Amino acid sequence: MKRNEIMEKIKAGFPGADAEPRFSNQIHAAVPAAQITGFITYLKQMDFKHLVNITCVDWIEENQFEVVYNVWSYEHHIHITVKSVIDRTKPELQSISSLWPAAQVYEQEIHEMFGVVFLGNPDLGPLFLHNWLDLPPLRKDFNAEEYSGAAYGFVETDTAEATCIVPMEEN
Amino acid sequence: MVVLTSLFLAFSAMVVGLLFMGIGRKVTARLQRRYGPPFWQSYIDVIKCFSRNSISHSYIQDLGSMMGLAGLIAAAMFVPIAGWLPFPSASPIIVILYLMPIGYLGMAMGVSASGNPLAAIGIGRALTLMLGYEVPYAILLLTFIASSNTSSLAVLSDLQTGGIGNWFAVKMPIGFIASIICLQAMLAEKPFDTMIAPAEIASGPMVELSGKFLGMAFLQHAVAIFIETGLIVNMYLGGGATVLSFVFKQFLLYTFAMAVNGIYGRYRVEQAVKFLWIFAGSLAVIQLLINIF
Amino acid sequence: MDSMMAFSELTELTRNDKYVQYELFFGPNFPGMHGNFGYILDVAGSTITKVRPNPGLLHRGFEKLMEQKLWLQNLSLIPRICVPDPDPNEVAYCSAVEKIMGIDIPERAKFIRTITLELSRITSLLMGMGALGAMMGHYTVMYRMMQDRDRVLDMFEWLTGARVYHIYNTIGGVSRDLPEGWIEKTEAVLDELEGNIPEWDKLLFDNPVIHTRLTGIGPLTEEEAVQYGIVGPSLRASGSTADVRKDDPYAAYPYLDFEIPRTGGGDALNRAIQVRLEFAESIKLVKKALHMIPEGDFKIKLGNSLKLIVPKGDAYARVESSKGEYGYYIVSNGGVKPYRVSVRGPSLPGGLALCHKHLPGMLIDDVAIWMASFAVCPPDFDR
Amino acid sequence: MSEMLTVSRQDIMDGRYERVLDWFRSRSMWMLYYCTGCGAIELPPTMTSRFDMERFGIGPMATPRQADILLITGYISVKTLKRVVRTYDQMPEPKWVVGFGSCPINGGIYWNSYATINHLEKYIPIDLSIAGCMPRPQAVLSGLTRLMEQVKKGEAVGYKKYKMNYDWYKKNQDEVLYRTEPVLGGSHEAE
Repeated sequence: MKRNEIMEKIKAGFPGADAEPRFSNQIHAAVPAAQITGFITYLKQMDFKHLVNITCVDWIEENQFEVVYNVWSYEHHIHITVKSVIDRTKPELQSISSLWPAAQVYEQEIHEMFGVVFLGNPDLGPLFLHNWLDLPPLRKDFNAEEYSGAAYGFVETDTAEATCIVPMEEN
Repeated sequence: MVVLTSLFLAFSAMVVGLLFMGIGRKVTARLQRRYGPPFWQSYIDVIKCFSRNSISHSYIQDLGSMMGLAGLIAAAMFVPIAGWLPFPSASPIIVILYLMPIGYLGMAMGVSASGNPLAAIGIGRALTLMLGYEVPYAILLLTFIASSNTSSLAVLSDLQTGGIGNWFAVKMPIGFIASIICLQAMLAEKPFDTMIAPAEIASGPMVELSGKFLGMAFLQHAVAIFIETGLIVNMYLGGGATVLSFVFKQFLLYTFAMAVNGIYGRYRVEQAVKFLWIFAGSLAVIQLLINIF
Repeated sequence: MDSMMAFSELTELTRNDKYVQYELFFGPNFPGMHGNFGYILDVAGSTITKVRPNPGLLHRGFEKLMEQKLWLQNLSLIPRICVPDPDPNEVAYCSAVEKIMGIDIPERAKFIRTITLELSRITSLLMGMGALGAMMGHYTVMYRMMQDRDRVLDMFEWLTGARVYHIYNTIGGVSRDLPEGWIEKTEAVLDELEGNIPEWDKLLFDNPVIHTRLTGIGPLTEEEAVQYGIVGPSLRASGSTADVRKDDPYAAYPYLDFEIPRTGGGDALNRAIQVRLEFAESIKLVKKALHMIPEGDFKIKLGNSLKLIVPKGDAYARVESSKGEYGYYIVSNGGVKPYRVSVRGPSLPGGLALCHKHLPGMLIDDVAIWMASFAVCPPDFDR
Repeated sequence: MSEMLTVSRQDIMDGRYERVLDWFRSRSMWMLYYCTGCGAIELPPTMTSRFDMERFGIGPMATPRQADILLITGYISVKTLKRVVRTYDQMPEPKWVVGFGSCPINGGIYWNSYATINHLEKYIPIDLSIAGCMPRPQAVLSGLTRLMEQVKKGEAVGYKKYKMNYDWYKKNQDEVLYRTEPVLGGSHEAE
């Protein structure tokens, strides 16, 4: 299938989806959050069988999270970027972990890094971080530099102090 | 006197074994196109091991380590070195093959005391592998008993004096090949090094050994090298007229084993046992049939 | 497998018995582990019954760090995401940014990029094959392959000034031109590598012990591979022909004529052989590309790098690394720093998702081999 | 001969015969096969045929129990730090720590990352740091030979320092590893 045909099929199946062509072989589709599972399932039936990744963008000024699904078709050699916007104060979205096993891990990661809750994902426990109590780190209102300074000590120590970091008790 | 000579033999077995280990590392290094450690590296390693603090998990570990070394040294007492033995005995192979597992069992006891599952798996593999090579080895032994009516190593090496033509390696080449395969397994070199396998079970029995226990394990291995190569030299390569020629033949065998070690990967334990039973076992059976008929 | 059969016949009560089943930490501090990553395995006997991956030991928060740095400063950061194969990161990042900016790089830069990518692939494949050998205790092949890899790293050092982190590809091209005599010397090195291939065959790929060991480990059909998101040589070893270099061409690949070797079967042996064939093909490809480098600029002038502004927009760019599709999804809000960079590493599906399918029922002997055959590289999913 | 008999085990471990043993220790250093970070990529070239670390008696070992040197190859994330401390505690004395690259010294390129620690010195004692990001095999070899010299002279005493100041180290470790309150006071939604 050519790109135009895919776009037409998308428009036929999901009139709510806003699809536009980009670059040479990509399609950009904005989908309402409620339809996301259905839309991705629809794409998968159209031979978009390779889930590239799932990621998230924190648009703090608009108070929105944008969850991005990248899928690729080995048949048509077309890449589709599916975007779905959710509210930042109540970030919830249907999980697609039943479609691809790897999606479960991506969603778990997004949950850890942004705090987005994927309804229906079997495991949203901590994945990468150790005993994390602060804000999810990839949110824009989390200041990594400040955190690093407070938690692990600043790098800018003067040399005299740096050389005797260990209080050596002479014996 | 007997005590002193025995001690001397135990000591020299360790020295020779460690020398072989050092040279073996050099051989491996050369196969890998590098310079390699000096040949006395193993001595340094062992002394360093004994100089470190050791973590003992219970007295069973100390006991097991001692028992392992003692069992192997006891076995070494029965290996005639160029016809010489520390005390008079018929040096029956059966006794040696019976004493050697004591070494492994001691090791099993010692490392199991650490409670590390990897050590238990390693020991399980070592004992399974023993099952693998003991069967063809027993058949080979049967060959000697059938053809020479003796299981004494001293008598066997005496039978081979007087030139290469008399060596059993020439007379029974098929059995010799089988015994070389078994030697590879006894030395736990690749492709039969399943019991240590760092990538799978992080060095198996040695996983919890530290300091002196590790040094002890090194010494055990050194003595085991001495016994296992010594067995084959006495059985197939004519023993040796002098101590030097005996050690030289051992050295050749060990170098060959290390060269094979360098060019193969490792089998899984069940694959190793299967290989030993099918290939070494059938070769040994063929030799037995040839000798009987 | 017999022990597994016997185990499944046990009652539920016995199966949960802690005396039958114990927990084994496979990694992170383990010689069989690639990088710093761990599986927590529930083991009965030596058969795995359940696996829990424990990633994050290499987590550095790259995606956050990149938001704090300028567009060009990030170039010093990205090669560190995948250590054995750094160049695909640089190229993927640069081409995603170039897509947003709508610029096309000069032909010469495209060719040089292709060459660095392929050389990087060669180093990584050598490391991968060597690691596979080392996992089976075949250290000789690993030691010698590392030596060969060093030859290529020397060429990299000459070209870029660094052995591992090249930071050579930049937005708009490559950061400096090829030095004089580099092409000839590289060809000589590649000839040498090609001359060693028969030796690898003898030592590793035709070795009966290795064949016994690898056959039947981690079988994967093409359909399953796609479903799990497995990419690169592991996918092609299952019979697929998918390759980003052909399907979504970038850099100079459209101008180059190359074949993608294909094996079927999809077990660890096929994956090993696939890697071996791709290694040979990569050497040929670089040799071809070295002769085709056109004259011209190697870089577009983009002005002051501290004031480089990328227009508002987002793009996804993918590159075929030695482990498969490497992708960067970049969002810009029109500032001097990226708004969001998301990395798609090729190992995540294998290391974190497929393990749940393959490892249960496997013996602990084969875990390291399984990981090596799928080229699981923890830094690219930990990030 | 009579002098030999008076040598107790403690004398061998700490006393005048220590120097002799230190020579053996310096000639046979086994390092732990644990790649904590990206500096580990330069270890295979250092170990293998081209640079051949084994010339100096330095070789990889599988478990902490057998190892003399702990190589911190690069940055340490908090999750890794827990394992590193565990590993260091498991190693029998004498033991030494070598820090690779700039990350263990001051955080390196990840100085502002939320996941990696900045000064390894605060958590375990480092005997030797090798500068560079990442250090080349030549630098690694030169660093390790320097460590050999230090060990030979008995100057590498990080493990004694650790024992003496254990409370200080332990406090720092616990502060990072077993945090009970958020650092920046931000709320974390409990899911």
